[in-house]
Amino acid sequence: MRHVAIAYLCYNSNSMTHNYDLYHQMLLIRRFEERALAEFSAGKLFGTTHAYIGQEADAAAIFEMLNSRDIVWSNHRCHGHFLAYGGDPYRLAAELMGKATGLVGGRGGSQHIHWRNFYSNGIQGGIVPVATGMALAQKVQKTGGIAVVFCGDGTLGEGVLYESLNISALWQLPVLYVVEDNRYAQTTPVEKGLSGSFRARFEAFGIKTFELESSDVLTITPYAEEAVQFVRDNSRPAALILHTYRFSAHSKGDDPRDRDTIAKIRAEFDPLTIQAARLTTIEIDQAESEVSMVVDAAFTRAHADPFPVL
Amino acid sequence: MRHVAIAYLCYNSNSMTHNYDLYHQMLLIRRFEERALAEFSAGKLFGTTHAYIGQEADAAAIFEMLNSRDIVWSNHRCHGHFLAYGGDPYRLAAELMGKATGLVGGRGGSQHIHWRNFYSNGIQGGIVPVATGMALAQKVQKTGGIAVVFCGDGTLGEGVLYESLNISALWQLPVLYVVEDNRYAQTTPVEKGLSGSFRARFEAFGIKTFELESSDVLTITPYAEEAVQFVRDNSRPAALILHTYRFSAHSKGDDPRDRDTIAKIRAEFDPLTIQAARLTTIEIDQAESEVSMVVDAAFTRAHADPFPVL
Amino acid sequence: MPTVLERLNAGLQHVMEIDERVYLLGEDILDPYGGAFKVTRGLSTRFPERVLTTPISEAAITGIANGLAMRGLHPVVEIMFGDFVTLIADQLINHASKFRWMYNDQVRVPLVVRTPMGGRRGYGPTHSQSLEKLFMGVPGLRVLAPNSLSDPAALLESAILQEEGPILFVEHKLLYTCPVLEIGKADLIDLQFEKVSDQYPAFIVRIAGVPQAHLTIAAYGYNFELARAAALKLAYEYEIFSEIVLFSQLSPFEITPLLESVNRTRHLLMVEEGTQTLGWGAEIAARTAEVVSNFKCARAAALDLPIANSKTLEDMILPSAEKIIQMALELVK
Amino acid sequence: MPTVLERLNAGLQHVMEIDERVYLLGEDILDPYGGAFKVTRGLSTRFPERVLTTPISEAAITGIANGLAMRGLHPVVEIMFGDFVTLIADQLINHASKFRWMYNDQVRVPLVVRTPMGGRRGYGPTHSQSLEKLFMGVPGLRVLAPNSLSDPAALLESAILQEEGPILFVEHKLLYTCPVLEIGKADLIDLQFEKVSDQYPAFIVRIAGVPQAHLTIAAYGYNFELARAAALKLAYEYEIFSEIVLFSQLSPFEITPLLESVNRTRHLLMVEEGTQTLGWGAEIAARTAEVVSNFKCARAAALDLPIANSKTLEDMILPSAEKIIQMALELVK
Ligand SMILES: Cc1ncc(C[n+]2csc(CCOP(=O)(O)OP(=O)(O)O)c2C)c(N)n1
Ligand SMILES: Cc1ncc(C[n+]2csc(CCOP(=O)(O)OP(=O)(O)O)c2C)c(N)n1
Ligand SMILES: [Mg+2]
Ligand SMILES: [Mg+2]
Repeated sequence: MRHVAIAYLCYNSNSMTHNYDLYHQMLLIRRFEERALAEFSAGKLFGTTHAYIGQEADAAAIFEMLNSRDIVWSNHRCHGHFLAYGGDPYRLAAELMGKATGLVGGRGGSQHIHWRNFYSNGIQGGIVPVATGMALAQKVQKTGGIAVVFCGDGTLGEGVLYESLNISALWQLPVLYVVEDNRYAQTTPVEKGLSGSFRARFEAFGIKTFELESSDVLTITPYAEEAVQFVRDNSRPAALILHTYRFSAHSKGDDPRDRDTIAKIRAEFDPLTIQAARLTTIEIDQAESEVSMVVDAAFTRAHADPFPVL
Repeated sequence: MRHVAIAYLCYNSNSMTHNYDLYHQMLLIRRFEERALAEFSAGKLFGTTHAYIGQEADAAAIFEMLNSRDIVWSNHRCHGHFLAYGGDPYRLAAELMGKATGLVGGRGGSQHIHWRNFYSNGIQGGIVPVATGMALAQKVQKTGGIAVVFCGDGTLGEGVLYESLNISALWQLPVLYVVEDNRYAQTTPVEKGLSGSFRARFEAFGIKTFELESSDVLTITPYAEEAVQFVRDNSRPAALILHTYRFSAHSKGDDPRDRDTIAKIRAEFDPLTIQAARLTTIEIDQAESEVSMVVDAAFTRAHADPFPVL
Repeated sequence: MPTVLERLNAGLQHVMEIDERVYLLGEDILDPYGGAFKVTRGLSTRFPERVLTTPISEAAITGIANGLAMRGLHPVVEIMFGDFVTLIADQLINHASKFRWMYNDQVRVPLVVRTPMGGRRGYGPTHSQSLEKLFMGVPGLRVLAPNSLSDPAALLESAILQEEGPILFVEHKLLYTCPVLEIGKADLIDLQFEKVSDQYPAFIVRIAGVPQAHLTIAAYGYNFELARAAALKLAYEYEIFSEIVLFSQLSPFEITPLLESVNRTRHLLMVEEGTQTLGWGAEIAARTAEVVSNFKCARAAALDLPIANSKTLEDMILPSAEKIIQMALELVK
Repeated sequence: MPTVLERLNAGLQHVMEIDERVYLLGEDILDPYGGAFKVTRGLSTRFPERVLTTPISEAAITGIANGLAMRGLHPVVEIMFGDFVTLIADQLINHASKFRWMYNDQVRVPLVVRTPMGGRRGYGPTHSQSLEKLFMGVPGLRVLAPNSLSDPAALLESAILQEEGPILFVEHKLLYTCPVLEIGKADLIDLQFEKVSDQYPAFIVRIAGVPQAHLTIAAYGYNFELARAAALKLAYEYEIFSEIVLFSQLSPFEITPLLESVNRTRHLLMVEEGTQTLGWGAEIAARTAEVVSNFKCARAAALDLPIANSKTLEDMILPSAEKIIQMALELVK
């Protein structure tokens, strides 16, 4: 979300190309998540986390299209969305640690964060009507902003989502429903969780739907742009269905999926590898060193912060 | 439901033709509902009721296709379904009056009845997963029976319905979802309650869908037959969407709809008028006298019954 | 004397007039119908843009209102029957009520959910309950109930405009047609009133010119009507003198006035229409027992059963003035 | 010594073996994962036809199980986190719990909903609550909670096979790894146990060889671990002797053993992890106050706040052995 200018995003000043920016964005998410997982494994973090590894292209593409008036609702897997929103990795790290300096003072933790127009909550589906209501607020307040809400494939199991689709279509609300189908809900493959078709579930309510399978950020970008623009221009809901893949475990460990399959998919589907092919070695190295500095600084600083009291 | 032989259904023995039977069935519902409404107006009944007037052809057509192993879940507007199921008008009348002899001893009243494999409840949408679960029971118990659940157009607003569709399609459960679209949910016209399309909402889950607009019982019958047969033969869910019309108020009075419009629609859409055209005057008179005897006996007897105690 | 219903309607109208951030959402709330119990009648005609009739989607409506509230609007949701609050439990408990605290005090959620509760209309097991107790004690949520003694319009207006957090506003169906009482008039001539709390008024109601009370009756909402009738009869027929502590705010609530009363009377009778177990009265009893160590108490509540359709059964299941009297006699004997 | 988790798993396995009407439904309950907390591990491998992994649809799963139960099967639903019971409130309250009575005793609904509650795992505001109190007092519904003193397998088996009505079976997350206690062994050497109720056992736990207790501690589930530690410390360090009344059945429940204890001790401390207002302890206090007129009581419960993610805050919000000790000292002083 380039409209939100934030000091720590030092890379912006060094930014060379759009391709570089996108890579940098995705790499920040990747390294942040890897660090978080490593800290959990090392027993330095407590609680839980849900890594966005493999899905970075979705966030990078979508948040490019949003501006500061837009509202974003994210779910349990919110770190990637938050970082792409322009959120501060240090304050997110502090929140993961339950520190007083965290985004919400350590009260929410990994799944329950809020900063500016970005919100997340850990109840699957429940955020969908809330985001829909915020779209109504955007409309009646004539802000020009839209609301965007992220759901996983599994979350299409929750009924309140359909209630919301019905209403947003009836009332013509500027809300974009983004479905990130990473093929699994926790351990449940999409075939066991979803009958029928993703697309039809939205179209049944008269909601304009965009769908693609890719982890190439440049492939996703035009869809994201079209979807966002459709919602913004028409004050009507749309759905953007992104078929992607999750490389990491659902939360911290305990991944019952076949490792070889994951490795094989990762080999051709890793959004970072795909995007790296468009950069020079120098660019790649520079992104790596910038990002690792930012991530390391975030976690190191957060570790030193105090815990909250009531 | 011809397989359920019940003593009070004296007309069966007198039954002359299939057309006569269908008319008789629908007339029984009509006269029962009219009587109930009249008794409410006269202050003889207490509580509430939701008349099925105008929709009789749906019940008449569907229940013809069911047998005693099948399970039926109905909603607030359940009298017509219950009578077409072969239920005793006397025990229904007693239930409306809160009598000890009522279907459920006066505990449930108009909306909450149960007899044999027929159940109803007054929470919109909540019966849909319960019926779906009973379909699963039918399947694992290998009864050969199916489950049928009735919903109004407005009830497509409730999320738990979609949760159930998803699961019944995934698990291939023998459940028939019957939507009676009577164009209104209480006072809300379907245009204000539903976006998109009826049919697409079921097809989105991969559910086979049958749809028609008619109040001619003979037009509905083949659809009902096909739908029931599909569910029975394939052990898979189906939807039967029946566009119909409600001539009476939502519950007892208080109908904000335009009277002339209702009258106009009724003139060409009344299922009784349509079916009467296929009978002789003698048949019509006979049906009338049989039905009015049954209904009158039901209410008179029920009035004399005692109230329950704890 | 206007009825409670008229005052609620007037209150809604007033806040919509003075503050255009107020939005109403609910099923069948448009004119000419104006809602199943007519509380919103006339409003869609006057404020067509801000009265939104909704599909039958209690959870989503509440979630949508939640979103509106967080963006600075003042949504008021009508849930047609209080029995359906089970469908909005997740939005109230895991969303609206948590957000402010969980987001470290950075958001406000001025959401009001209004809903009619209560029986005696013969609506049967799914349309007669008093389920407000499910939401008492939910952190971050306030539960209010109007009564006939203090202006329901004022209570509702204050809930809609003066609050920063979500509110469940419980209207008893039988209260709608009750006239708002004018202190000192009519049947109130025998009663004295002490207002013991302000924004959400609590009252101590005493019978004029009788000896010191030896029974405290705690009540809210419609049950004040029953408690009042019982108190008068207890005084005049049985010479048992009581004072009623009447609450508008049910959760969280200020117990002090009640404690003071119980310290005087040593007998406490809680009256509520919800089922007895873990009802409002349980919290009252617990709060009292934590502070007062020598008192007797009892609860006049619904039996722990569904509410039957049949009037005879309903009468046996729900508390009545007669039952209150019987329990009071038992308690103070 | 097996853990509570192992016993629950064994209990499920046993009922599935002996009764083919038992079905399990829940999210992610298939092997090799075996459920988020592994209570169902191994079962889908042994009984693939009867262990049904579901979409993320808590309301529909519960409704489906409800339908199964009414047709003579014995469904057991796992709700992955107890926080999500808000989503099944309508199915439990307006459907499963009402059907038997409302249909005039003509149906049975032997449905068990199992779910883990409780905090201290750092899961934050939507994955740490103890929401069972929402369902206590719901007519027709039974609420049970295993503990480490009586075999959790037996409790669960009895809930699944001996019951005709719906049950909410509340498993505390921290209890899973607790060993099932062997009376007379290890850390229990100092304690005496009196079983005071059978099918869903209640116990009075006393410290051996100390004077007559003057404090009654009421507890259930995991909080028995805290209460036990507190009771021992209170005895050995402060010479305050208590007896713990430990419940397995939370609603409805048999209060007599507790009343007898309070009649002996005159001091009652309720321990629970849910938020204090209108929690289980409120009903205990009310029931006691209705019968015992001279006693002191207090509640050790969670503060009326959401449960923070941060461990420091969580520790301040939830009750602990230390807090129980402080409150006990305060109460009996
Ligand atoms: C109401 C609710 N049910 C269950 C869960 C537990 N849970 C958390 S994430 C998750 C899987 C979600 O799958 P999906 O929507 O595909 O998102 P993904 O994790 O794949 O990003 C589940 C079941 C929850 N948080 N909320
Ligand atoms: C959960 C729930 N919400 C609202 C209601 C109140 N209500 C009863 S019937 C009805 C309208 C139902 O409309 P529809 O589904 O079209 O059925 P119809 O009455 O037209 O047969 C409403 C809103 C209810 N009973 N349950
Ligand atoms: Mg997924
Ligand atoms: Mg309708």
